[in-house]
Amino acid sequence: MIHLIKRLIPPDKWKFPVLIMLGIFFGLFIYSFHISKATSYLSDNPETCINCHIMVPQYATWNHSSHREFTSCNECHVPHNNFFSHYYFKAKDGLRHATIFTLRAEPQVIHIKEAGVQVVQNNCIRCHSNLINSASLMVHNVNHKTNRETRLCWECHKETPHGRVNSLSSTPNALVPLLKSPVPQWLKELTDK
Amino acid sequence: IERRTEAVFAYTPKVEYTQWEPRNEVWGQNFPRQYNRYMQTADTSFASKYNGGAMRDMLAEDPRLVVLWAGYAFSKEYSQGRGHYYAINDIQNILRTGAPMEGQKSPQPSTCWTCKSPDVPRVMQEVGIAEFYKGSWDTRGAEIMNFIGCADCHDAQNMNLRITRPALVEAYDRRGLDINKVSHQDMRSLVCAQCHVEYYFQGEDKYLVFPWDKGFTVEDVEEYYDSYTFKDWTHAISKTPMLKAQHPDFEIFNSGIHAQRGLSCADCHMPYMNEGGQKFTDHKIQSPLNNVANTCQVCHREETPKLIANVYERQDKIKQNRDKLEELLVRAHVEAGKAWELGAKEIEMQAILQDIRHAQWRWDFIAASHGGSFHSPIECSRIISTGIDIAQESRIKLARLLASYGYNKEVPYPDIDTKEKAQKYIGLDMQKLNADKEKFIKEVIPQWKKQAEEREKTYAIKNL
Amino acid sequence: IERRTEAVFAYTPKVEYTQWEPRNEVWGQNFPRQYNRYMQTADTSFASKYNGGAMRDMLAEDPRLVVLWAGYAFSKEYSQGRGHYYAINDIQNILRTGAPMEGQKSPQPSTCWTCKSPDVPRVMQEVGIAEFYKGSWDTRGAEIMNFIGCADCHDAQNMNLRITRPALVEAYDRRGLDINKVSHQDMRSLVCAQCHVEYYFQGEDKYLVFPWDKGFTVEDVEEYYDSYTFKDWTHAISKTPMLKAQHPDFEIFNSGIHAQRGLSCADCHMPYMNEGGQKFTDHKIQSPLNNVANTCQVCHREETPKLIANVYERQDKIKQNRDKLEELLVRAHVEAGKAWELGAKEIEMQAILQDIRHAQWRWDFIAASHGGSFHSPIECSRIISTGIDIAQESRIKLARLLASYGYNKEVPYPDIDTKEKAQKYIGLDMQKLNADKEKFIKEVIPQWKKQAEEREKTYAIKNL
Ligand code: HEC
Ligand code: HEC
Ligand code: HEC
Ligand code: HEC
Ligand code: HEC
Ligand code: HEC
Ligand code: HEC
Ligand code: HEC
Ligand code: HEC
Ligand code: HEC
Ligand code: HEC
Ligand code: HEC
Ligand code: HEC
Ligand code: HEC
Ligand SMILES: [Ca+2]
Ligand SMILES: [Ca+2]
Repeated sequence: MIHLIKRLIPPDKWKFPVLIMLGIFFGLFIYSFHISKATSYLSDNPETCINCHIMVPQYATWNHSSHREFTSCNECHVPHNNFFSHYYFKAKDGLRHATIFTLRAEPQVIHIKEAGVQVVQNNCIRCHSNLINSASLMVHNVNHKTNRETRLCWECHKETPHGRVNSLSSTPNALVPLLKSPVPQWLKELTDK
Repeated sequence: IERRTEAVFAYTPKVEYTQWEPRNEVWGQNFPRQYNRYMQTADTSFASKYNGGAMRDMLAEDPRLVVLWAGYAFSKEYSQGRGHYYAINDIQNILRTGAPMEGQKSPQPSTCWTCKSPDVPRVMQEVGIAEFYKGSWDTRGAEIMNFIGCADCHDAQNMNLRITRPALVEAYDRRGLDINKVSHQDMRSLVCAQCHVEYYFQGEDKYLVFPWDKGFTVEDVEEYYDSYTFKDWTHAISKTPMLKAQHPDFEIFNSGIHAQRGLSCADCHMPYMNEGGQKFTDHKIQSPLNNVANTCQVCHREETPKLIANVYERQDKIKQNRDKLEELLVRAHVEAGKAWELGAKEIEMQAILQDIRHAQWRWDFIAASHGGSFHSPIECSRIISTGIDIAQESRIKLARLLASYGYNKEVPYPDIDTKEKAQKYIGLDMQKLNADKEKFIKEVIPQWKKQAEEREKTYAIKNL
Repeated sequence: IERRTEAVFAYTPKVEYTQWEPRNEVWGQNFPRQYNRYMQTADTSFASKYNGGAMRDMLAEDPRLVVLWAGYAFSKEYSQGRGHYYAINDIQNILRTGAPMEGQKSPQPSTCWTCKSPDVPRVMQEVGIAEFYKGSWDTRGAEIMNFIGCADCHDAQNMNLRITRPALVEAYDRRGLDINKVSHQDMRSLVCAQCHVEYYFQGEDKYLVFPWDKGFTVEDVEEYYDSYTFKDWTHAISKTPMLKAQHPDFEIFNSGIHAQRGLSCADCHMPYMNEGGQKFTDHKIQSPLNNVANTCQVCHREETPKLIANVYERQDKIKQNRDKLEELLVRAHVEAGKAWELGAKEIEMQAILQDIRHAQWRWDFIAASHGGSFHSPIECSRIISTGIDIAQESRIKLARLLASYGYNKEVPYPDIDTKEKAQKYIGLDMQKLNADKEKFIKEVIPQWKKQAEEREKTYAIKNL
């Protein structure tokens, strides 16, 4: 272990530049962490999802759906089976979204990925299992549960909760609480020139 | 306050019964929600523009049918199907099965029972499949008494969906498919495909066969029948070796967009419903137009009247040309009749009759599928177009042939604007048919019922 | 890093120009994103099964068309339309407009320019509507030089969508509708309805009229033309007073499910796109099959190949019967020709020719609408069915008539399996037509271009 750390410590004459570099990297990291409001992603507040306006159509449609009262984005889009998969999935997804967003590579029409489909499906079931499964038939028939749960809920409940039309521009004039810019006014004024 | 507990306590099996228990009311004791809704198929109060649970006399609504089916039992009586509740009543009462009594046999075979009752798999278990089909329809009159029900679609052990009709399994086999390996979603259509399909009776012993060996399209099935030179009957006027199409709803449905998007019959005809905090399958099998909210609107956000209008628009557009084709077929039969009358020879008529056969087959494929015009409007419309072309082709040939026999003008269209006129035109003695049937219903049916009651008393049921 | 500002629209106009500025590149300086995409309509690399931006010689793909249009300019040359970029090139190069030079006039009227260029509203402003349509096509050859563009659909002041073609406004007026009171979503189709519609030239002065007074269906428009005893031309073989249908895409689209669900043309042919965070309308107007991800998939979750297969399936099913109808029409024309040859009288032919007129009208309505088979498959299929019926009806009458003149057998089908054979069959001298056209393109077009360049130099543009 110590050996390992030793090997990582640069030779003396490099120490100063490396320190400077590390400082710069660390600063940049803090800066982008701040500017992208990454801290907020640890929470379940739907408004954090529209940190980046790309998610506005989904926010707007959710916000007009009956699920608004009970269900945040993460209630559906992040696993709830245990603490670890909850945060692992969140981080994995969040980082990919952020990367694609920063690279401006987002498609016009975003589709949910296979992994996400399973997560959402499981969450529908998590909340509604009492309704969709009959306890009696489960006693009776080992297939009852899988029969009821393997078909995607939104094959039928097509409009739950995002509606049918799906495009970055599908809710052009939606009034959503776009977060305030984290860049201080003075900095903007300086850089605007 | 918390109604979830309802679910847990709702189920206490009340009875235990055998795998082939035919009586719905017995199963119903264990599954009252499904049973109560299933019994609602008795409801005849809903009529849509062309379908619904009401009784509709199709020959009265459209007397041309009588002429198209001249020489065949359908020209005597034909109604638009209604709820499963009536399956036994209707087959007993229809003139097509005749009045088998006083030593007379029914003109129909036992095979006719196949799609009418859970007594069918019961008896098949006992006597064997081929044996079941044999003999005339009255042979098993006392055996088949319960209308279509739970045992037709469910495994008594675990309520899984199951296939109880050999014809479907055999048709799958011949296509090299294993019906035990289909998905659950497929089963939600396949239980219906046991009955809502085109069929024919093969050979002397009237073995029930689904003609799918070459495929499911109207052309595939036509080719299948042609390769056998099979015919259902010979037309009384034109002497055409005819094919009768029967309710190919499953086949046509599969060519439509809803099937392509993965829907099954149950999605629209047996939607989920919600009662007491339980989502269960609505067993009131009926026209979805009587329940748009739980069927269409689960997927489509439009208003009920708009969705119904969508259905009617499709049905109307297909009906327009189907009606036209019907008229052309009446003309073709009558013109062919005229040609025979003038002394036309077999060899001169051959190509003409083949055209008439094919054209009416295409017409019937669509006319017999009561849901088809909605299930797959583009395919239905395509088929009707080909039918019109072929019907007219036969009439062009007939015009030339008639001219060669010195008759070079339009053959008059018969006066058939009511069912009565049409039946008279083809020479049916309706009075006798009706009188006989009435007597049969009064005298024979009650005996059959009594025998059935006696038998059913012996079935083993354990109250739990 | 911060992309929030992207949500705010950044617009700094670079130039100021007048309301009728015809040059796209001038507008393009202010709206480079739309302009750059619009110029992409020059792309001819995409061909779908039946459409796409590629050049397709329809007469070569289907030589029967030559016979159906015998005696009419379309039998000389007809291509499937391609990108807006080519509107001027194509109308200049097509044999239909002839080779007007050395004192010769074009066989077509000036009206032909109407849907090809933003120079049209410019000149109409100057000379008046009726005046614009007058005279032969070459009259305005030097005036009309810019392909379809911004000024055709947009108000220069505010970029609002606007209607620039009087024929559409007048058609609305005659139906008692005010085109200024439609919704924005309607405008996203109506700008296209200026051109992608059935039309005809009224009277001696070839005034452009959309025949919608009695309605939009094929039957309504037929009735409209019949009530005028209007004809586009007389068929060279059958002497039928014919109707030519031209691209009724707007009319047919409106009868389909997508229109009923509120879609507009722009939803599929000009979807939104994002570039650098800016949302804008994709001005590369083209087949949506070249851009399924941004069109269909906005509403449908299926994979691209599946959606494309859905389109092809509809097109195939309609094409099957349209092809059949085409063959029947060739036969009808040829059989009618035979009847004339044998001495048939005007009065004997009247009903027959009326049938041929109606049947080909229905065929053409579908054939000319390149998107119709997808836009409204059920309606297209319905129309083809009626066309087949009527075509065959004419042939039944012809069979009787021919028999009465002693010709009682099939009239041989002509050998027309290539465009060349078909054009020879109807007696076209293609060599001369092509040679003349080539000369015209080499000698006259450059002069027109030069005049246009000179004129455009005088247009007022202010750089900002
Ligand atoms: C940094 C900007 C940004 C934020 C914040 C963001 N997203 Fe996304 N999201 C994107 C982009 C970009 C895509 C498209 C990715 C792709 O198509 O591969 C996307 C795609 C998705 C998808 C569909 C693709 C998949 O992975 O299945 C889901 C679901 C989703 N986001 C949910 C959320 C939720 C829930 C939140 C809030 C917790 C959120 N997003 C916050 C940018 C973001
Ligand atoms: C009730 C459950 C539920 C909630 C709450 C929910 N979603 Fe979704 N989300 C879904 C489902 C289901 C889909 C898949 C839709 C489809 O494929 O048709 C989906 C898909 C998406 C997609 C992919 C694009 C698409 O439409 O396929 C994004 C992005 C997304 N959701 C973001 C969000 C955001 C952001 C929130 C909160 C503002 C949110 N979701 C709340 C169920 C939910
Ligand atoms: C966190 C719990 C939760 C999750 C996850 C959830 N729901 Fe719900 N859902 C609810 C509650 C609570 C209601 C009742 C809302 C009301 O009555 O307004 C509801 C109502 C509904 C309804 C009836 C009302 C309507 O909008 O049509 C449907 C259908 C439904 N949910 C389907 C789904 C589907 C499909 C999913 C997964 C994509 C899902 N739910 C995920 C809690 C949840
Ligand atoms: C085959 C189609 C279908 C599928 C798949 C399906 N549902 Fe449903 N669902 C229905 C129908 C039909 C209803 C009854 C509609 C009504 O009562 O308005 C319903 C009702 C509901 C309701 C109650 C709505 C109410 O207001 O009473 C909830 C919640 C629900 N479904 C959740 C789910 C969930 C979760 C899944 C996935 C496991 C699912 N559904 C899968 C068809 C479906
Ligand atoms: C997408 C919905 C949908 C699906 C799935 C569907 N149908 Fe239908 N069906 C309809 C509609 C709508 C009608 C027309 C009802 C009317 O006219 O009243 C209909 C009519 C019928 C009828 C005539 C009903 C009557 O009232 O007499 C039968 C029988 C039928 N369908 C059988 C089937 C079978 C078998 C399947 C599966 C192979 C199936 N349907 C799948 C919607 C559907
Ligand atoms: C055992 C044969 C059999 C099976 C299995 C069967 N049907 Fe039927 N069905 C019939 C017969 C027979 C009738 C006509 C009864 C009559 O008119 O007397 C009928 C009638 C109907 C009708 C018309 C009802 C009305 O109100 O007019 C519909 C709809 C229907 N069936 C749908 C289905 C569906 C969906 C399934 C599968 C879930 C199914 N059927 C399974 C034999 C069957
Ligand atoms: C393969 C299954 C099958 C067979 C075999 C069968 N039927 Fe049916 N039958 C049906 C179905 C399905 C319907 C409902 C048709 C509809 O959609 O209206 C029906 C409807 C009926 C009806 C009520 C409607 C009417 O036509 O008046 C009668 C009566 C009937 N059948 C008698 C018979 C007779 C007689 C035979 C033998 C010649 C027979 N069935 C053979 C499946 C079958
Ligand atoms: C024509 C076919 C048919 C008949 C007859 C029929 N069922 Fe069903 N049944 C189905 C289908 C299809 C389902 C849905 C299975 C699924 O989706 O898992 C079903 C589901 C069920 C279920 C499972 C719980 C639920 O509601 O989804 C029970 C219990 C049931 N039926 C009981 C009965 C009883 C009792 C009868 C007789 C009164 C009966 N069924 C008659 C086709 C039928
Ligand atoms: C389980 C979902 C579901 C149900 C239930 C359903 N549909 Fe559909 N419907 C679809 C899908 C999926 C499509 C194909 C278009 C698409 O991909 O959105 C479609 C297409 C259609 C179309 C256009 C196709 C055509 O023929 O032009 C009509 C009209 C329609 N449905 C009406 C109905 C009606 C009426 C009902 C009830 C009888 C119904 N649907 C029930 C899912 C459904
Ligand atoms: C729902 C989507 C949709 C809408 C809305 C729509 N179209 Fe289309 N259109 C298509 C498709 C798909 C095709 C077939 C393309 C192919 O075959 O390559 C097509 C083909 C066309 C073509 C021939 C294209 C070519 O490549 O040559 C024209 C012209 C056209 N449409 C015009 C219109 C007009 C005008 C409207 C409005 C009145 C309209 N469309 C509305 C989907 C649409
Ligand atoms: C001023 C007349 C005019 C207007 C306005 C117009 N078009 Fe066109 N369009 C044409 C002509 C002419 C062509 C054929 C050009 C050629 O082939 O040279 C064409 C070709 C097309 C094609 C075929 C492109 C290809 O790749 O094959 C499509 C698709 C199309 N138009 C759609 C539209 C839509 C959508 C609108 C409205 C948003 C519209 N057009 C407005 C005249 C017009
Ligand atoms: C009302 C508008 C309108 C008028 C008037 C009009 N066109 Fe067109 N033209 C169009 C449209 C729209 C298309 C594209 C058709 C398609 O979908 O392929 C087109 C396509 C064309 C094409 C390219 C495809 C082909 O046919 O080879 C030529 C050349 C053409 N027109 C010439 C003419 C001539 C010559 C006239 C006068 C007889 C004329 N146009 C009158 C709207 C019009
Ligand atoms: C055939 C018709 C047509 C032509 C030609 C046309 N446009 Fe458009 N344009 C549209 C339509 C439709 C929209 C969408 C309007 C809406 O939805 O608000 C649009 C929108 C726009 C917008 C608004 C922003 C946006 O992208 O939605 C601008 C700017 C624009 N066009 C510029 C141009 C320029 C520059 C040209 C010439 C190079 C041009 N247009 C040619 C039909 C046309
Ligand atoms: C803006 C939404 C939207 C767009 C874009 C769209 N559709 Fe649709 N589509 C619908 C609706 C709505 C229906 C009607 C069924 C329903 O209500 O779900 C439908 C129906 C259909 C159907 C069934 C109707 C039929 O003809 O059988 C097909 C297939 C289809 N669409 C394919 C496509 C294709 C391919 C494209 C792209 C060229 C496309 N759609 C673009 C909304 C859209
Ligand atoms: Ca019925
Ligand atoms: Ca094209």
